[in-house]
Amino acid sequence: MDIQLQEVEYRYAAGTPFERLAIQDVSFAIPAGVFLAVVGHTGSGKSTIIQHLNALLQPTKGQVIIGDRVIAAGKKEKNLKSVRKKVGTVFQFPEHQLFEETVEKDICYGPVNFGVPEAEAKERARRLIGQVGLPEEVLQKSPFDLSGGQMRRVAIAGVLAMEPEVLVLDEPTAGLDPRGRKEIMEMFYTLHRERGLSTILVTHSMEDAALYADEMIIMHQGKVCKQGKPRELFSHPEELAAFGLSVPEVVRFQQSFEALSGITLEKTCLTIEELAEELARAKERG
Amino acid sequence: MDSTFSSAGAARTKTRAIVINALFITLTLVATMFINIKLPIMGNGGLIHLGNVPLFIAAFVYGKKTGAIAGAFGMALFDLLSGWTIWAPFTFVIVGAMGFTAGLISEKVPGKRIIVNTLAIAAALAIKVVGYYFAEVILYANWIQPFGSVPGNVLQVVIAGLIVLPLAGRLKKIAG
Amino acid sequence: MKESIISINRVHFRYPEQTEYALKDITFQVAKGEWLAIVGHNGSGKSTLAKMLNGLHYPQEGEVTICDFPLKDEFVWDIRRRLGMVFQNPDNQFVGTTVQDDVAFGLENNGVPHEVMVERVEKSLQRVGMLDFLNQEPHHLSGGQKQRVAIAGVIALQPDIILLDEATSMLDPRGREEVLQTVRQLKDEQDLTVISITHDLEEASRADRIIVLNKGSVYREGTPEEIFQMNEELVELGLDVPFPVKLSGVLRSQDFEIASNYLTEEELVRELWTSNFKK
Amino acid sequence: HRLDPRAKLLFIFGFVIVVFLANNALSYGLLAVFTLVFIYLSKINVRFLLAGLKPVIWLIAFTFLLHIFLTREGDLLFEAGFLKVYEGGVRQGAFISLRFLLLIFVTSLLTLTTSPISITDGLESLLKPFKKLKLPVHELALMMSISLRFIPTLMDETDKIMKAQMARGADFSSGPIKERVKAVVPLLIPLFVSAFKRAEELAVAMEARGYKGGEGRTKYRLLHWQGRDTAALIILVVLAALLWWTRS
Repeated sequence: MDIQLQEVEYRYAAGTPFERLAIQDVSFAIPAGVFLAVVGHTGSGKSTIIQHLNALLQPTKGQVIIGDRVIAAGKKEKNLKSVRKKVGTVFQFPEHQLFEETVEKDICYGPVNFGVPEAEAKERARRLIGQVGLPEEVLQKSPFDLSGGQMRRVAIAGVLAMEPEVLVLDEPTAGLDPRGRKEIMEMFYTLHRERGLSTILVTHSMEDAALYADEMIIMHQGKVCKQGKPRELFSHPEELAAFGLSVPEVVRFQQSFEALSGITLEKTCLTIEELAEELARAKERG
Repeated sequence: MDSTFSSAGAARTKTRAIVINALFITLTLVATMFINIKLPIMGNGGLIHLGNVPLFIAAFVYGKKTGAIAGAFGMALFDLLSGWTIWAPFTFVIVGAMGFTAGLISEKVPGKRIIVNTLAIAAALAIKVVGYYFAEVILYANWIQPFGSVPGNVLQVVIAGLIVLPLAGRLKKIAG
Repeated sequence: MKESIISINRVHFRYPEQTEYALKDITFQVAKGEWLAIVGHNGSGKSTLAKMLNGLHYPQEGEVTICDFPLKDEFVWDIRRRLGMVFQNPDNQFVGTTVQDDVAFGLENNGVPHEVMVERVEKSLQRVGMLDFLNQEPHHLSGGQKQRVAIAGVIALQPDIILLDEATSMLDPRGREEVLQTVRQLKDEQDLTVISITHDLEEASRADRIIVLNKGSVYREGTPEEIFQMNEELVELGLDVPFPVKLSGVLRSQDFEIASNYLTEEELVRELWTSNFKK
Repeated sequence: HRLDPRAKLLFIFGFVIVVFLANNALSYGLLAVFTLVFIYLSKINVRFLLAGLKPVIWLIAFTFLLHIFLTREGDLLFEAGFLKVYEGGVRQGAFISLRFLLLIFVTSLLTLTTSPISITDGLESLLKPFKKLKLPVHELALMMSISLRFIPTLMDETDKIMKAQMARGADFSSGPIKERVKAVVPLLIPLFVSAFKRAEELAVAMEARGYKGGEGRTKYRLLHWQGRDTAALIILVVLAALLWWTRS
């Protein structure tokens, strides 16, 4: 399913003295199956964009096309459930949305809301609990008896259980320790590759953007100010710096090396392995 | 050494009580202001606020004091902040009494929780209806007009009761 | 080693309802003016240790001494005066309705006279660079700004030790940098002892010394250089390895000559250039 | 209004009682003039004051009508079917509505010119004598100030949880009553759970910062009682005396 934003503007509390422009003139496309990273500082409008992707917010100008639905400014929208069924969103600190008596019930909440029969929902819960790295016994426990990291995984399973076609991730690893961070990101990446799930990752981590994304969007003060392949965007660190953003450590290292040696590597490297290979090639060339 | 019996431990219990009360005041206010249920009945949109929910939860989970404080301060604060200032003193007394009574009954009366809590909500309902009736008799200076707010008051408390009754036990467990 | 300000001796601790010890036989000292990082994955016991240093838990065995006060009920408030804590969630430690009220909170608690209080609130806010926000309400501040206010609240009490309990883990990179910058500056200006409990490598690599906790015990102790030599071992403990160390490993496997594990990018760039290319 | 919050509180409190003293045209007129003068002195934007009236304007109108039709005193003004309007009814209706209006004006003057936190400070200071009666004045004031501080935080949280559940298919605005009542559970439980957690963390943080109860605490915010505060109270006393004198 494709998603398209066309000249979207959103104002909070429009028409009141507290009105605040959050995003402006935002246009971009999310073709089915892409892994898109959205980066930018806190307050750059990233969270506002996320809420447009499943019609939690309706633009105050422009329109959002989600599959065959058009959510346009000024229109009265009804029956948004069909949209939200296809776009699953993992919000920041998703463990805050847990409420059921057991983990199983909580995972089933989303699918049942969207009309999936209970038996089928339970089946999904059983399958997913393993996928997010938890043992099956957890299903019968109260989510509030789990550790923070486990709760996060349960909440993620709750979104995956909706079997969305598009997965939106808002800082899904914030506050986790390095191992947890890596495991969760790898899991999302596997899902993306194996199921062709469109994935939109909102992140502060340039490392993650470099590692996983096919496409990248940079937000600044409510506008999309750059868009492209991570490799292209990271090749111009000075442009990123203008928005107060940095490049991944690998890229920074490559630059320092190029500056010191006067050697220019053939491409901007995004992983340590790439960099090592490129360096080896440069060394052979002498 | 067990910290539960130390003076630092006693201070901690007290601090915790203050903070819990404070947050329940806020919850009552926020629920009154922002959490509404639209009922598909009545001409005026039938918007029912859920301010009584935190109040009952406070009373059932933490007892009469927290119930009274959450109700009195939370709802009176709502009146102050949203233009019903002159109602605030009455609300303070009436809703405070509701929280206190609900908490008291829930604490003291033996028997099945769900029945005791239903009784507590019924008592609170009586206080609310009678209390606001007389408050408005003073404000409007007549005996007829105040009947107008009775259905709304009843509905609010009944709906809050329907929400809280099945949840009280679970929340008590989660709160530890 | 300089005079020690905290000493922890054979400490054991177990939560009431649990069978496993959260802390097992922990022993270490903290020197005055030192920056110590305590690292470990979630559940390694580092938060329990942080709470103990502030008298929120007492050890079941062993002794803890902080600023010459044994960790006992009668000295808890003296210890809290001298050891200030910054917690993980910026929102859940902001007590005041405005920035200045929040900084004053600790001073009020300690019965500081009004004139002194006004002066210290202003001075502390100035030192963390938040003086312009005096009357701001917390929900108008970023996470990093809230944490700087929390730090101001701590230093207003003129403590000897400041303890960061995962204080940067909920912040974005900019906020994290703001907070660490502020702490480093404060530490340089006066003889402050800093303990940071973290799983952020950036934060840990700025310390003078690192203690690695695992399953409630001290697993290793050393300078950042020494600790980060552990490389794969750290990954097994659920921690990360700094980028230059990771890169050195991969480069060596590609037959590059890298003499030792460098912690900074500049050192590694130079080494890579001089030993491999510049011939 | 740059009065001390304590003066404002006492003044408003006194005024509300005094309003009930009025019972004839002269005393009501006097009250109205006083109120207008206060509004003028407070330099408050009248538009705010009128905007605050919106929710209650129908109540006032209704009160007026009710009194007109219910009071059977004085001369009969006109009759339409079973409706009889008496002169006394119009007077009574006008008085009660005016009283209502004045009460609302004056009390909203307080909330418009004074922040909730100053009101809390003022109340704490005024209630200090009650400490001897074991009223936990300091604790109550601290509770109020913490709860005020958390209003925006919990509002934000409510919004976030609501959106997260909507993304999982929750529907807060359609279906039969039973469904709607059930729909708020996924909002309420997370909200309460997070409040429990916040309370725990906040209590720990407060203790770490040396909070051990009201004993031996100093105050950062000081209240200054000035000449004009005393003057305001004297005006109130004079007003009360005048009303007493003019009432019939």
